[in-house]
Amino acid sequence: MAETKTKAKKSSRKKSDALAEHGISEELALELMRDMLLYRRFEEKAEEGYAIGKIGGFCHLHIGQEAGAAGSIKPLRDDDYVMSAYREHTQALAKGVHPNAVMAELYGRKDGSSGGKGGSMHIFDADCRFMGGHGIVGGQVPLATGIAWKIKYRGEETVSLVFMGDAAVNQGGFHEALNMAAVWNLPAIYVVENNEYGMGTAFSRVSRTDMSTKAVPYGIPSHTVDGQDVLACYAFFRDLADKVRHGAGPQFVDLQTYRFRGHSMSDPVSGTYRSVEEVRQAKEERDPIALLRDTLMEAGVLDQETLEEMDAEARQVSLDAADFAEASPPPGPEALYANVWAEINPNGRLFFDGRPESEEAN
Amino acid sequence: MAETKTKAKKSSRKKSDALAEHGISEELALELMRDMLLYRRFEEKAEEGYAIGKIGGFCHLHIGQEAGAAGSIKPLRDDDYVMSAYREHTQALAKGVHPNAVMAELYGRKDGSSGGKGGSMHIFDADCRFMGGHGIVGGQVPLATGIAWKIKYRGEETVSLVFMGDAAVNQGGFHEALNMAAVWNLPAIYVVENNEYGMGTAFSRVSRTDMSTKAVPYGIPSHTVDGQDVLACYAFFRDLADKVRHGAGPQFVDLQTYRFRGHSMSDPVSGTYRSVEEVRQAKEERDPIALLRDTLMEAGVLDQETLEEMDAEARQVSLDAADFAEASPPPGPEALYANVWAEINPNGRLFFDGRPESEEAN
Amino acid sequence: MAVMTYREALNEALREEMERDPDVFLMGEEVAEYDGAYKVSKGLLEEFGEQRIVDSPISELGFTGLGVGAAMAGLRPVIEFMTFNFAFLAIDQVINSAAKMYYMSEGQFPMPIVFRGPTGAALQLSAQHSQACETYYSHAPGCKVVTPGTPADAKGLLKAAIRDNDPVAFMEGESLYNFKGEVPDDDDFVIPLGVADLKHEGGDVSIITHGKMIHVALQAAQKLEKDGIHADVLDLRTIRPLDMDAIVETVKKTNRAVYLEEGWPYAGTGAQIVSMIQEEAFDHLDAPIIRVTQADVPMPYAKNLEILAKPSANHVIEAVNKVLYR
Amino acid sequence: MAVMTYREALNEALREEMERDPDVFLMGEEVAEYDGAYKVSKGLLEEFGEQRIVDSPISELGFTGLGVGAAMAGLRPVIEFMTFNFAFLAIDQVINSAAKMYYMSEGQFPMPIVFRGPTGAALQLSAQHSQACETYYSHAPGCKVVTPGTPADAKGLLKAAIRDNDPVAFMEGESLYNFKGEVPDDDDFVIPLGVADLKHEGGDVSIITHGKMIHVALQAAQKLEKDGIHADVLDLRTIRPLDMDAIVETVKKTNRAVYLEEGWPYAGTGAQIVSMIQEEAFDHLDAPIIRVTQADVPMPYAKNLEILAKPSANHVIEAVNKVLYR
Ligand SMILES: Cc1ncc(C[n+]2csc(CCOP(=O)(O)OP(=O)(O)O)c2C)c(N)n1
Ligand SMILES: Cc1ncc(C[n+]2csc(CCOP(=O)(O)OP(=O)(O)O)c2C)c(N)n1
Ligand SMILES: [Mg+2]
Ligand SMILES: [Mg+2]
Repeated sequence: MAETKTKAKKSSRKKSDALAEHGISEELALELMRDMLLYRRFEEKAEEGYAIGKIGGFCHLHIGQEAGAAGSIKPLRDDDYVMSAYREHTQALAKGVHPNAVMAELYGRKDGSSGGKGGSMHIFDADCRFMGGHGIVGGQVPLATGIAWKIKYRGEETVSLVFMGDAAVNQGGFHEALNMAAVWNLPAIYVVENNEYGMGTAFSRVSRTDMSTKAVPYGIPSHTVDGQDVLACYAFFRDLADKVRHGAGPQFVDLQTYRFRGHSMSDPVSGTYRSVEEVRQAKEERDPIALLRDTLMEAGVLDQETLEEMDAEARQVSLDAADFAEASPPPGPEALYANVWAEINPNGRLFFDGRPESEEAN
Repeated sequence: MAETKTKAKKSSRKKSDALAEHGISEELALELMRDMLLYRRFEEKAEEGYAIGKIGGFCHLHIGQEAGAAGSIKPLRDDDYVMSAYREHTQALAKGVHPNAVMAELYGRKDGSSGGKGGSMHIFDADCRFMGGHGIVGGQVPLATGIAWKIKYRGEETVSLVFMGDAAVNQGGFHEALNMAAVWNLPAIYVVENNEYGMGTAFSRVSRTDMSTKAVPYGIPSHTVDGQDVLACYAFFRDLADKVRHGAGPQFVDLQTYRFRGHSMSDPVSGTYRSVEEVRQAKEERDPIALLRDTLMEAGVLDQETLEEMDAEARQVSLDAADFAEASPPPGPEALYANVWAEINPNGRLFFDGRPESEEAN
Repeated sequence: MAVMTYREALNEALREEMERDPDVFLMGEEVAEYDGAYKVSKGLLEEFGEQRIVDSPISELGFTGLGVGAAMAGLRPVIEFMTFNFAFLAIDQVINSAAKMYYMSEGQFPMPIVFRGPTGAALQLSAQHSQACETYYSHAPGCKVVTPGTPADAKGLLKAAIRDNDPVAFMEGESLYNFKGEVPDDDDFVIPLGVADLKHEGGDVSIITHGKMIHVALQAAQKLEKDGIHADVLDLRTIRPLDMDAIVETVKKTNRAVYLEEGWPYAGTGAQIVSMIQEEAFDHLDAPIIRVTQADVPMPYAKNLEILAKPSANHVIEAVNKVLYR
Repeated sequence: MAVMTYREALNEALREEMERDPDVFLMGEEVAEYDGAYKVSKGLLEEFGEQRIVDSPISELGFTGLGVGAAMAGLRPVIEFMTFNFAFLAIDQVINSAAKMYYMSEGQFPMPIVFRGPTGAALQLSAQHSQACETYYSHAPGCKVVTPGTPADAKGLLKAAIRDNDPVAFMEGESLYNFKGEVPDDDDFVIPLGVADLKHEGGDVSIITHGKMIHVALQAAQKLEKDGIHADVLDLRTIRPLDMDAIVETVKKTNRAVYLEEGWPYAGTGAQIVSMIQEEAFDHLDAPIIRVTQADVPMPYAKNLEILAKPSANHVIEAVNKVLYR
């Protein structure tokens, strides 16, 4: 089985060689910096929105995990598909969904990417081929496999990339999906954002083995990638997507990362399940933005001033998104009964609550 | 991972050494012969019963796979638990359920092991710790894991052995269960009766890898056993059960076998999915009863006359079982509403069909 | 009109819709090489190849989810459950993904997918293989439920279901597959969802039903005729959408109704229909509506018990006598 | 009487039953180290240890099946679903294994297991996290369904459910966990399954309901009082077994009824109850029974839409006015 596992190259000894090693231009590197700053500031803005009651329900932030989003989605083509679970705001941004549309969705407004009906866990954008935003742990894995099925069915040269958390690999649907992807050689990339915990449960408490074993029964190649190193991620996914779109078949990626916030807004950052010290250390040593900053500064590609400009821009975009969301109206009452059914059959009743509004929609 | 996989020793070069090699006495070997003959004749009787309309529904025969039942269950203790899917008649016999009770169940009679309510797919016997008889492919795997949980919970020294077909490993529940068994180090033995086909689908068409990879993600030791060689099976399971009852944790066994009949009584023995020739060859080369006969005869432990006596006895027991079943009355109409609920709460209605009988049961 | 079996009618519907639209494909256990566990897909592998007629592993949750994902991406999957009994493993993907996708994405992802296979009891398959599953699918908005009882309905409704842009649970009857009937020749013969069919006319009492129970109802109606009682037998055909107009019409005519269904009573289809009739035709009812259902027990194996458990024409007649206060 | 929250009442019930019977254990996601996603199991790990308070992987089908198997072997598992929304993944083991085991084995394997967790909507959790799941469990014979609305009911009924020898789906309300109420001190305080509770007396109309909707019903009843309308508010507490006597009694008294439930209408609990009332108290009805339910749509996220979607006291009052022909 050894040959089915590869380790993405670690950023090399000298930081200044990293760009060359990964075949990443200075421009691209700066763009990745800009992207990650935006994700960070955007999520902080969402955090604020939640604190002041503009955002409700569950809200799962991606802070600390930004390199995984930028590094895996940015190398994809526009017509590639990306799907995720409920910690997906930044992934939507990476796939091109407008920050305004994402923030308005979090606010539950008409101009949100799902018209305010989906919320934080259900960001969708058909045009960007961002396929959600799903709330049942593991539920997206068969769905993304179906998208890969369609790609093969139509003979297209795109890929279906799907994110899941480390806890999702204990769901049966994950196994069923990977098996089918292998049997039919589908162009699917399964990415575990392995942040070491599912809510308050350390992965080692719910698995005897490490992540790299999980695709073995399907004969799917398994890759381990440092999810805090955006350059390594980018290079890895660029090459992987290229192979997959040319017939290499399904791939499994253990993207090793760490979550800097609580599981959702209602959970503490640390607690009985992980220590304050553990989180502090991770923030200090594994912050993907700080890591890229250091690399780029050492390489002379970035200076403090430019960084601050970029950061100011990221904050501005996030602020604008919040203002946009605030200005967007809530969905009108008629939205309640809209889009339950794609096809209202002319005969026969479809709504049964006996409320007058629903009778109109029917 | 290599160390987690073992191959059960193949019967040795000289057949006459087989008993010594496996530490099996002549008496025991003859008993295994008797058992397998009974399973064969019993299933043939069931086949007859089905042909003449005494048995209805689905009826899945175990013919060709007898060594797996005798070789894995006979070495167990009475207080060990055995659970299976729907191809379980002979396994029930092996665990001590009386042939009369099994046949009466197939006939749908009052004296059946489930009072005629379960039928072929749902043989249960609490006293014998034969835990069914389950019809949802893979559904028994979590259940048997729960039995192993109880063993550990109570600190008992028994094991929970569960059979499944090769197709069942593609069910998510299989994976979820094995993971939990590993995490909690449960005394469970997972036995795949790998007869190469799930209905009309060859295993190789629904899996890219071979069976021995399927428990790798859980760190569960995987064993491959020749399921047509009852002596090898017996020795293997004897030793394995011993280890498991003393804390070795869950085990996965690929028991390689072949089904001589159609998937169920309504399916052809061969067809588009496997050739007449393939079946003929398997019957010729891989019949567990013929294989044991040859070994024992060569070793001078069995002669033709004894064999014929044993076979006559097996036929007689099966015939008696059919007679017993025939003589047993169908369940009375009052049985319809009996045992839906273990506890009829004194207040409140539990039956809602408005039929007078159900009101009485309530 | 050609005479054909229910099985052949389904097969024709599949073939015609697959010819019509290259995005339609069929996936499920044993549907290809084996021609389907109940031979509904006979010959289709040969005609359409293995990309469009696909044998799946036994992974109900997985291949259902795969179908839903393929529908999100623009295909029109037909997912076969060998029987709906096994679909409990997959229901999360039907309810939480398929039925809600269009709504939570504010209309971005229509869900043109059909889940089909037999529901309810065949002969002596006992508890885990004999369950009528309508309630599990009709309860959730976003999922349509179709239950054809005759070859013509099977064909016309399956074609409509495949063309529909919402998820449809298309529930067949194992015991119907060999049932023969006339089917219009027109290869564009489509029966719109949501139109009930009055399969027997009478004015004294309304027997309302769906799925394979239509045959039990017709049997009862024939026996009742001999007794001078003329029953309307209304076959709903699709239970979501529901042809409430047809229901109210027959009840207004007869003022007495019996609901017959194969499944269990508690929160079954009958409960819904009865509840609606009393809401919408209260003043027209001369007697309480009575439901005839399976005995409220898991299905037993023994032949005699199974017969007792299933709803029969005699049960219907009893109920009719009751609502007629005879 | 002590005043405590619904959460504390459940916690006490668990603690007392675990002390009473060493075969009772609790398994689910985050129930141990994390004290439960909603803190229902707070402190229990410390008291009972990790063999009896067990954090499971996210494997709903697997750990549900594990519980059912443990029950077959004689333990009395309490399986926590973080919410019943996630239990769709596990429903095969509830319906096909737990609910049918006793019957198919002809009484050899009782199934003393409780599946518990919140059902229905909390606040803005949107479509996949806001579903009232009663229908999926009450439909099948072999499974009991309990829906407590107050701290006292939560405690007394959970104790009864754990002691019961049948599988029980015990459905809580996330929005109730902080709700406070009086609970008897007696640590053998058990409320038998199948006994409804008349939580407000009046003679003009019957508002029948279950689960967290009891509070909406009581709100409506209070408002109606000001209008001079006196409502019976009957809390079913357990919907299977069902206290039909209490239902018929209140309807005979008032002759008018409204059924209020949190879930969707089609084949919901209300459909069942309405259908039974018209069967069993037809002559006592002066008006059709009206159901008040969630809007028949998946739950939307936006705050304003969610409020519109949920059944409210005003919806109940409207319905009451309708059955009173006001
Ligand atoms: C089927 C299901 N079970 C439980 C939950 C509740 N839940 C939401 S997220 C979560 C933890 C998932 O952890 P992981 O997969 O590691 O992803 P992460 O949150 O770390 O990104 C749980 C238990 C759910 N949404 N769906
Ligand atoms: C969940 C589920 N899906 C489908 C079926 C129908 N079915 C019954 S047996 C079977 C094949 C199983 O094959 P395998 O696991 O290899 O066992 P074998 O019959 O060979 O002993 C199928 C598809 C079922 N009973 N349950
Ligand atoms: Mg995680
Ligand atoms: Mg097999």
